[in-house]
Amino acid sequence: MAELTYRDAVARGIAQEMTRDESVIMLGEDIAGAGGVFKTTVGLLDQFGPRRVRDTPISEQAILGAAMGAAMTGLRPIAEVMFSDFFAVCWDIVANQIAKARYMTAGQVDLPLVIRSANGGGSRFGAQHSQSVENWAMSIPGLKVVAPSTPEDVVALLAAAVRDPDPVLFFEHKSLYASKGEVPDGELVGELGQAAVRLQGNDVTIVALAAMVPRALEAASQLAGRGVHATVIDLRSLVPLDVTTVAESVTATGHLVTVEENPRLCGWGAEVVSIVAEECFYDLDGPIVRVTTPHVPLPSADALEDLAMPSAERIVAEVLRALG
Amino acid sequence: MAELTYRDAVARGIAQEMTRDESVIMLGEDIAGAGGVFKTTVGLLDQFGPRRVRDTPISEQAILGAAMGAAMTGLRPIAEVMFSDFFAVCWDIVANQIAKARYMTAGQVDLPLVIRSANGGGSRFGAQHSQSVENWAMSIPGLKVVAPSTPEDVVALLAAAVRDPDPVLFFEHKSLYASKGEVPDGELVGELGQAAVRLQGNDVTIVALAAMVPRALEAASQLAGRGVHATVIDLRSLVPLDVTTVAESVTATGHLVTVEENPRLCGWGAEVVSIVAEECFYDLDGPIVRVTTPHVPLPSADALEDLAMPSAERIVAEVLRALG
Amino acid sequence: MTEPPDIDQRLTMFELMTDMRLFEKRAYDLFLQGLVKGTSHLSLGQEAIAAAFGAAMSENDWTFATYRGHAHTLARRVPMGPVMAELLGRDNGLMRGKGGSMHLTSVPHHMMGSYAIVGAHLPIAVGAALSASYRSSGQVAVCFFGDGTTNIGAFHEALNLAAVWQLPVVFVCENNLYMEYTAIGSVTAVARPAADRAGSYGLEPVVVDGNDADAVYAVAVAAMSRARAGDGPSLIEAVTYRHGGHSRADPGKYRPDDEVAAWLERDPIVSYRARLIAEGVDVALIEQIEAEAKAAVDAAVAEATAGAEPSADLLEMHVFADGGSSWRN
Amino acid sequence: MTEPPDIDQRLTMFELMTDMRLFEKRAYDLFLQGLVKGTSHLSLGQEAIAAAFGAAMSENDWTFATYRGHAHTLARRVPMGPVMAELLGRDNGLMRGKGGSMHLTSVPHHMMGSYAIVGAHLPIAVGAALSASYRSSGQVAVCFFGDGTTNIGAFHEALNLAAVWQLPVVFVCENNLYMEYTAIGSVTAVARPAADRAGSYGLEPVVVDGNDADAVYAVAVAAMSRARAGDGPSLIEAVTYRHGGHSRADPGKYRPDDEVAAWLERDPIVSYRARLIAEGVDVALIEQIEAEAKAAVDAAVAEATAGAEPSADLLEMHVFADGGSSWRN
Ligand SMILES: Cc1ncc(C[n+]2csc(CCOP(=O)(O)OP(=O)(O)O)c2C)c(N)n1
Ligand SMILES: Cc1ncc(C[n+]2csc(CCOP(=O)(O)OP(=O)(O)O)c2C)c(N)n1
Ligand SMILES: [Mg+2]
Ligand SMILES: [Mg+2]
Repeated sequence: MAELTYRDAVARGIAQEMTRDESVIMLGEDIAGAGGVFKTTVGLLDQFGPRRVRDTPISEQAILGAAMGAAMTGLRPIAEVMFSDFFAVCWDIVANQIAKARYMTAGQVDLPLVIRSANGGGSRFGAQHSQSVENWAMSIPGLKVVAPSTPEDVVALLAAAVRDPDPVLFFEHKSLYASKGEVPDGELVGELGQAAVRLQGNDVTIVALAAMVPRALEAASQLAGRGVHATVIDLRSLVPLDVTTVAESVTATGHLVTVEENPRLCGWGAEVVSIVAEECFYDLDGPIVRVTTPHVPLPSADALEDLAMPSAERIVAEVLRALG
Repeated sequence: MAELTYRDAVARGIAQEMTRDESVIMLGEDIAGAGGVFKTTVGLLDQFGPRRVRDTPISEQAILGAAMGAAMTGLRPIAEVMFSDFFAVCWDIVANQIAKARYMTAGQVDLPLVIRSANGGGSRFGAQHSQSVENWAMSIPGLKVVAPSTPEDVVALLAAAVRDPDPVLFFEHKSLYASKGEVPDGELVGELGQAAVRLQGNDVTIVALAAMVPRALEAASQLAGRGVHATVIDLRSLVPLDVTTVAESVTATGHLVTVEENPRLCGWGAEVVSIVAEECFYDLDGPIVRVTTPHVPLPSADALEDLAMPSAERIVAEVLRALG
Repeated sequence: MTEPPDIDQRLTMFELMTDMRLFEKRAYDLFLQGLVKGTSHLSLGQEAIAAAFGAAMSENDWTFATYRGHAHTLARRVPMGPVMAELLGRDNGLMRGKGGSMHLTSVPHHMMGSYAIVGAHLPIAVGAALSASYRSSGQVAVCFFGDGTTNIGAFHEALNLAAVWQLPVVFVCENNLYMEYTAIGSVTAVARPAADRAGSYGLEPVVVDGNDADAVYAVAVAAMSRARAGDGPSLIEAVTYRHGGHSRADPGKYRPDDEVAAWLERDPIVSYRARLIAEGVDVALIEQIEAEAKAAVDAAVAEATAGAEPSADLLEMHVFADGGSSWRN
Repeated sequence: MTEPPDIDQRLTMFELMTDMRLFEKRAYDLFLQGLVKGTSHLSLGQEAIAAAFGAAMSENDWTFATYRGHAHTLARRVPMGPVMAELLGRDNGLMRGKGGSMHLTSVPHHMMGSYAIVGAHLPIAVGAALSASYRSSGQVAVCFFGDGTTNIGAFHEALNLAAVWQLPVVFVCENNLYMEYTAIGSVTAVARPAADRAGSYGLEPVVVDGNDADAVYAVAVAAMSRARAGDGPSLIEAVTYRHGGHSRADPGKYRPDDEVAAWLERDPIVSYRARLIAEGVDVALIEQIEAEAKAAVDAAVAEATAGAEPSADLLEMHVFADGGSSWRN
C-alpha cells in the first residue's frame, strides 16, 4: 500500500500494462519527452523507449486515426487527447469511425484501444479548456466511457480499459490530478461497469462522477449534520452503466439526486434520471433533481467558475429541495 | 396557399430571406451549381448569383469557420453541412467556437448564422450518413436547435432562424424531404421555441420531433382505435425548448412518452423526461417512457433500419406499457 | 523506372478489371430493379487503378477504400457473392447487411474497410502502417481516395504524420476531376490536387495516367517497394474519370458532353484489351476471362438474391466485442 | 521590395514592443504573486512580429490571434487596464473575467479574438476576409498562429479556401521552433513548417526574421497591399523564439541552454533600440517612450487590482443575444 497522486496513478497504470503486453503503445502530444503537459506520463519514455511512447504533431485526427488503424491491425494503442475539449477537432474519428467500425462490419473489426483525456473544470482555463464532455461520449453507441475519482481507480480502471477488447474513452479529471489516495501494491485490474457505493445512507441517493464525487461526499457529511443520511454512489463508468446499484439504492431511499459537471442539457444525469423515472417510478417518493453546471460555457474568472460548477453547498440545498 | 414539398420549402424559405436581406449569403458543398445533393437549394444560384451562393471545397471546418468569421463581421451566412453526421469533422467550430464566442467575450461578438443539415435515418445510407444528431447540438450551451416536421414550418422556422441574432442549427430530416404540405402564400416568419400541439387527447402526452411526428400521429390514431387518446406535441425546436406546452399537457394527462430518433443514451428525450420528472412529478400517474433508437449505430439493410427506428407500432406498444 | 508487368500480372489486371466492370454493371441493373438499396458509388471507368494495385499488392498488404469501394474490394479477391448480397442488404452479405455498399470490409482479405466520411481513412491507414512498422511485418497499407479529399483536414494530418514517422503507407488519389457534382478545379488552389501538395510532406509528386493499368502498376510497384524498404510513404495522383454519375441517384449531367465522350474513348478496359491482343495475347484467352467474369457475376447475383433478409437479432449484435450491444447491467 | 518604414512607424513599433514587454513582465510578476489566475502564454521575445503588424495594419483591419495573444491585443491599442484586469479575472476586465488570458477580444478595436484551440481561428479569419470581400470594404484579416498549428487540419482547409476565393487574409506563422514542449522539427515533414507548405495553396513561400521589426514590417506591408488589391492571401513565416516557457507553468527546460542564450542575444527590443539610436534617434525620446510604457503598465495594474470580483449575475449572462442564457420558457 502506498500513497499516490491521481496524476502518478496514470503512469503507474500504463506502466503496469506496457510491461505486461508488448502490443501496448502510446501516442499523443508532448507525452514522451515532456512526460505530458499534466505530468501524467513521466518516466514512460525512459522505461519503454521511443518506439512505444511517441510524441506526435498537433494533429488530433491523425493521432486517433492512427490509434484506430493500429488497433485494427494487432496493437493496443493508448492515445492521449490533451484536453477533452479537443475531442471536438477529432470527433469524426471517435464517433463515426472508432465507435461504428465493429458494428458496420458485423464484428470483423477489433478495436482494443484507449483514449485518455484530461476532462473537467476548476482550473480557470476558460471555456475551451474546461469542459466535461463525458456525455458526448456516452451519447455515441459503441464507446465505453470511464471516469475515475480516486488514484486506486485510476490504476485499476486504466488497466481494465487497456485489457478491454473495445474502445474506451478514459476521462481523467484535471482538478483531481493533485489529489492523493492509497493504492494497493502489486498488479491492479479493475472491472468496467461497477459503481462504488462510497457512503451508505437511507434518506436519499446521490449519484456522482469524477470530481463531483468528493463534492457529493462533502455535501453528504454536511447533510448528516442536519440529520439527512445520503447514499453516495460513484458511477466510475458511464458505459457500461451500473444501473443495478443505482436502482437498488433508489428503491431503498425513494429519492434521487444526480450531481454532474456537464452543462444542463442532455448530460449523463438526464440519462440516469430517465432510467429511474421509468424503472423505479413506483419507488420514488419525490421529484428527481439534477445538480449540474448551468447551460453556459465555463467562465474563466475564479469567482465565476466556482459559481458555475456544482458545489457541496449547492448539492446540500438541492438535496433538501428534493426531499421537500 | 400552395402545396409544397419539404424539400422545396427549404429553397423558398432561403429565397424569402435572401431577397429581403443582402447580408444573407450561402456556402456549402454542391449547393450552388448542383442545387444541393438533396435538391434543396435549386434555383438559388440563378436567382442570387455566385457571390451570394457559393460552392466550397470539401472542407467543413473551413465552411463553418468562414460562416462564423463572416457572421462576426456583418454578414448573415447560411452554411450547409451536407449530412449531419459530418458535424463530427467540424464540431470544434460549432461547439467550441461558434457556441462560446459571445459568452467568452462578454457579449462583444454577434453570430447571426444558420447551419442547415440533412439529419436522420430511413434512407438506407448506413451508420455514417443516417444519424440524428440534434442531441449533440442541444448539449452544447450557446446553440439554438430547430428541427421542423412540415413544409410550412420549414419556411417559417428557417426565416426565423435567419433573422435570429444567435447561431441556429437547423436540422432538415432526410426522410421528410419528399413529404408535402400546404404552405400559406406570402412572407412567412415563425417563432423559435414554440411547440405545436398536433393532436389533443386526455390520456397520454406524446412528445416527438421531425420525422417522429408523423409516426407519433400514426400511433395516436391507432391508439384512438383502442380507446386511448393521446396529445401529440411537435417540439419543433429543442433550444429554446417549450417546456410550458409539455408541462401543461402532462399535468392534464398524467403520462409522458417521448419519441426520438436519437440512439438511447443522452438524447433529447432524456432531457425532456428529466425536466418532467422534476417539475411535474406530482402530476405523473405512471412511469415515463422513452421510445428511441436502440443504442446501436444504424444498420444499412432496410429490414434492419426499419427495426431500429421507432415505428408507429412500437410507439403504440410503449404507450400502452406506460399506461400500465 | 520499373520493368513493365509480366504477362501473368497483365492478365490478372485484365481479369480484375473485367470482374469489376461486369459486377458493377450488374449491380446497377439490380438497382434499377429496386433490389440494391440505399446509395452506391460505382468505379466504372476507374477500374485500372484498383486492378493495378490489386496486382501489385501482396496478400498481407492492407486496403483502405472509400464508399466508392466495390472495385477495391474485388481487387482483394473478396468473393463476389457476399459483396453483391451486401448491396442487396441480405443476411449472407459481406457484413450481413449492416454496412451496405459504402462500407465494404473483409478483414480476412485484408480489405480493411470502405469509409464514407471524406478523409477519415487516411489517418486510419497511417495507423495500420504504424502497426506494420512496429511489428516489422513488412506489410504496406494502401489508401485510396478521391481528388476532393485532398482539401479536407484529415488528408493533411495523415500525410504529415506518415512522412514524419516514415511509415509504409501508399496514398492513392484517384483524381476523377469531380467531387460529387462540382469540378475539383473550381475549389482547389492548385492544378493537381494531390501531386501539387506532395512537397508539403517532403514527398515527390507522382502523377500517372489512371486509365492505363500498366502505368499504374509501375508506380504502384515502386511505391510499394519504397514502403517496404522503410523509405516511407508515397502520394500518387492517378488521373481518371468516372463514366457515370457520383452515386446511383446522379445522372452526371453537370459534365460537358465532349469531356464525357473523350473519356469514354479512353475506357481503361477496352484499350487494355486491345493492347493485350495487339501484343499477342490469344483472343480466346481474353474471351475466356470475360466469360468467367460473367459467370461469376451470374453466380453472385444468384447467391445474393437467394439470401434471406437479415434476421432481427442482428440489430443489437456487434456493437461490442462480446457480440452484443448491452451498455448496462 | 518595399521602402524601410519611416521614422514614425519605427517609433510606433518600438513603442508597441516596449508596451508589450513591460506589460507581460508585470503580468508575470502578478502571476508569481498569485494574482493572475488560470494559465497565460507570453510573447516575450516574439514582440517584433505583433508590433510590426500593428504598425502596418489600418484601423479597420482585423486581428485574429491565439491564446498567446497579449501582444497582438496591445498592438491594436486596446487599453492596458482592461487587459490586465482580464488576466486578474476582474469585473472591469476586457471581457469582465469571462474569457481570461487565452481569449482576449476587443471588437471595437477590431481585435476579433484570441482562440485557444489550435488552428480554429484560421478558417474564422477566412470568414472575415470573405465578409470584407463581399462588402468591398477594403479590410484585411490578419491571422497569427504558431509553427505547431501548421500540422492541424484546419490550417490546410483555411489556406485552400482563402486561396480559391482569393480573399484578403494574411496568415502569419510565428515560428518559435517549439510547440508546447516538443520541437516543431521533430514532428513536421518539412524544414519550414509554413513556408514549405505555401505551394500547396499556390502561394509564394515567405520567410522573414521575426526578431527584426523592420523586416517584418516590410513583408507585412507587402502582404496587406496584396490583399487589399484583391490578389488574395499570403502566408508568412516569421522565425522567432520565446524567451520563457510555453505557458506560465513551464520553465522551458527542454531547450538547449546555448540555443536559449543565442536567441536572448537576439532580443528584438534590445537590438531595435540600438538600431534606432545608431540611426540617430534621440536617446531621450527612447527613454521617454520607455517611461511612458512603464507608467501605462503601472496605471493598468492599479486599475486592474482596484477592480471588483465579477458579479455573480455575469455567470448566466451573454450566452444569447438577448443578454441571458435562457434555453426554455
Ligand atoms: C466529410 C465529408 N464531407 C462531405 C461528404 C459528402 N461527399 C461524399 S463523396 C463526396 C465527394 C468526394 O469527392 P472525391 O474525394 O473526389 O471522391 P470521388 O467521389 O470523386 O471518388 C462528398 C462531398 C462526406 N462523405 N464526408
Ligand atoms: C487542437 C488543439 N490541440 C492541442 C492543443 C494544446 N496546445 C495548446 S498550445 C499548443 C502548442 C502550439 O504550438 P504553436 O502552434 O507552435 O504555437 P506557440 O504556442 O508556439 O505560439 C498545444 C499543443 C490545443 N490548444 N488545441
Ligand atoms: Mg473525385
Ligand atoms: Mg510554436
